[in-house]
Amino acid sequence: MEKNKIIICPYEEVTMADIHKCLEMGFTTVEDIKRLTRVGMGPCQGRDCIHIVVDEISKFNHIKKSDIELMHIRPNLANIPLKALMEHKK
Amino acid sequence: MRIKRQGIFVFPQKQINFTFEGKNLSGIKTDTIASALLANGIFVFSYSRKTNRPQGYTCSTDFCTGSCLMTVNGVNNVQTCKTLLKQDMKIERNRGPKHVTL
Amino acid sequence: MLHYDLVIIGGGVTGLSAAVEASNLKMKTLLVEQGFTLGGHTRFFNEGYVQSFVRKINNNYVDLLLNHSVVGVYDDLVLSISDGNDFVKVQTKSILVSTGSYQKRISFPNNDLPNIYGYLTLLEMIKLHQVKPGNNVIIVGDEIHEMLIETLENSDINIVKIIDKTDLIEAYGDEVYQGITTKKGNFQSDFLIVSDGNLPHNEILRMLNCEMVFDQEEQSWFPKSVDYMTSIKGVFVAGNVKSFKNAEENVFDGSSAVKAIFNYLGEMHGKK
Amino acid sequence: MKKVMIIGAGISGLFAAFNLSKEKDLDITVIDKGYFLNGATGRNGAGIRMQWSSKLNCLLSKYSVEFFENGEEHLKYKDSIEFKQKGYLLLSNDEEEHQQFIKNIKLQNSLGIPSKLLTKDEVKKLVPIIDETKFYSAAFCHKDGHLNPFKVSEALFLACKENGVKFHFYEELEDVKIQTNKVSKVITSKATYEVDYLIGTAGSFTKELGVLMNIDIPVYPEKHEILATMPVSKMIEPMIMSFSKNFYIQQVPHGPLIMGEGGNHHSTHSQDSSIEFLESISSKVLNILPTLGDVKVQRQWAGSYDMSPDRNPIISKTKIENFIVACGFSGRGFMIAPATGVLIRDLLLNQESSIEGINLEDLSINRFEQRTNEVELSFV
Repeated sequence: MEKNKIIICPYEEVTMADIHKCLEMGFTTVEDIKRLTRVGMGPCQGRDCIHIVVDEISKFNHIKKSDIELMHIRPNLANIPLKALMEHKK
Repeated sequence: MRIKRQGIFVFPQKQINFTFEGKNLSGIKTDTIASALLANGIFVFSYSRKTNRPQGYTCSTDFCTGSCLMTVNGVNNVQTCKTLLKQDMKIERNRGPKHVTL
Repeated sequence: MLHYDLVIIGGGVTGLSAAVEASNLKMKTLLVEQGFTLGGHTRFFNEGYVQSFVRKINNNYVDLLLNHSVVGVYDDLVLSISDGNDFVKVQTKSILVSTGSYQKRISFPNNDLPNIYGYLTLLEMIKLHQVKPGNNVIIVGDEIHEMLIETLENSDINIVKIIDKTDLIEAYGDEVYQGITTKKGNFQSDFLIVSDGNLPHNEILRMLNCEMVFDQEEQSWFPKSVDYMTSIKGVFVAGNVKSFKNAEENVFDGSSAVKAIFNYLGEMHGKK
Repeated sequence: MKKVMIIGAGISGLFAAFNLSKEKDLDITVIDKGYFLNGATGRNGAGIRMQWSSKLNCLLSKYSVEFFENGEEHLKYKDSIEFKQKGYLLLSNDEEEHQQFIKNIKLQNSLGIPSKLLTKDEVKKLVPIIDETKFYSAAFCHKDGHLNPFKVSEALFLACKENGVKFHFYEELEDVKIQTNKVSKVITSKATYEVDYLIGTAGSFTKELGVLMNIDIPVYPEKHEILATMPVSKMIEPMIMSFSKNFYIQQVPHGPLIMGEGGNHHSTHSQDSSIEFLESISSKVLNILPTLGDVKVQRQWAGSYDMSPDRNPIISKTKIENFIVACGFSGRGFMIAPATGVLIRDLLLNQESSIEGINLEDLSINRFEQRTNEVELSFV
């Protein structure tokens, strides 16, 4: 299967090949893989992709999904223009 | 492509004209930009930044995955799934990387 | 900054029944819904049911923000809300997270091709916008809702094939999706639907650092809660984001959660 | 084999491990209490600048810029660390700040750093979208820039692994055993290690590490916030920064604008974002770059500076003979890390500083008792 054509995150263009590269480097958590691949850094915050990353971590390392921690979610969950934020201050 | 018959609903059919990449097209009152484009058979909404892969309409439920972002009346990165279609809108794909023009 | 007793996040049937209960209890409430219309997934199947709740919401007590999302949650339950253009700042005494669930994406080569849709995306197109991407479809996934099949049939969309997830090898197409390669051969269709069940929409809860527990059966994370309150004080949860159930159960959940919130706010007030 | 344990796998710990791993007979283990880059390294703006007010910082950053210029080669990294030298544009707000710029540039030029004052016309040419009425004067150094903190860290991680360094994540230091004024054992949440050297590169948490050994390490955290926008077309080449207005903004290669603001002076390890930051930074930025109003904020986050009393780094031996600390970077731990790594090696090998012009005494933890150092003035 062509791993570089399986798109995990269409926004940051992270592929299954990128995820597997991290796993092969020895990283075992969602937060690690997020920082190394940018998966989950797009506007959707991993809504569409993190469950796939969790599956792969689980399969690769033979660990239970229940033992894998999800990543922390940061604001914002949708995009706000700078001018709206500024006007609010006024 | 529009659905012809659909249960008990009666649909408003007021036509809204807009352009996509210079082409004259039309939608209906209940359309978002995204649904009007799909109805007109336009499926490629953007191209990915790094590898230029075509991207279509995917998410629908907010939490933008970025693929439906387009340039509307000169403003880039507009979420076409969350924006209602208006008369005479000028809609284009984002040029190159997703960007804003200033 | 706006002030509320309760902010309900998500206007599906859970959030709607919560808003009705909040109306009855005369709580100053804000209902935030990301879509253009109320009713969440239920509106695709049973619009009448949705409207029966909408009618009972008392506008004297409940403000409604459509097409808006809660985008940030900060200290002391300050929320930022936006439609992508504006910015609304809200301070609330309690939050009810009733964000429901969303379709699961699956991974296969070229899964990003245009004209591959999640089943909810497609239902939204058909039911809310009367749009269909083509006349024939292949469906892939492990959870295929009867209502999806019925909707496709009513829309004159021919189901070419239903494919098991494990048989799928890849999708192919030049610019847009054209067909799939499977272990049982190649098949073509105008578009592809992925229907592999749902995941809870738990991002707000995780932003709030609510304690989450993995559910073996659903293979996903749900918040710990006691009488609808999560591990974070003042943050309550109801509906599918709490645990997967049917619409009637979610309706019960929504109104029960608001009763719990009413008691909580009363206790808080008593303490002052 | 001498056993070296490094506490903290951020950029300073990585550079320490990288430099030591090139020495013979050292068995190096790096532990970190969380995921890779959980601390300041994974949260910083990753600007690299040489325009400082003190000689010490100028020299440390100059050394590091030269390292990063050939970073891929030094680290044998196949990818790019994305070091873009498009300069730092510093804006002054009044005559007093302007005079300080002149003083700084004189010092910087004497050390071979090519900074200079720019006229408003030159600034406008460099950043066409800037409102030139909103600042007093500007200084610029074209060799400054920024890089990708994740790529650099990955490159270091891979280079260290190649050289035999062991990494343990999610392993927390719990105690140390001291014998005859030396650390002999390190007890973590997972194991006990015998050590010949202990190196503390744990950012603002290094203070807590010192407590275990009765050493007062005078560092404290200061929360800083950053936001990133959606990617936009190229519109700002240099990093733009104002010390007096307390903000910076830059555009990273794949398009997003990154902007940040100074600390709120509450000493806290908190990494919670605030809504006030969004409001405050947007008005500061739009004041000077008024056409950015439609750019959308995508994400915000917070992290800690590890502050020292004179805003200068502590890279030093301690009263425990085999314990070396490197912390108190006060917001420039990332940009001077190549120098930090070399100086830690020098301390461990008991040799003089191998960076020209740097006296290890100036970085010593003892300086706070003996004399007052020159306080760094150029910071956000």
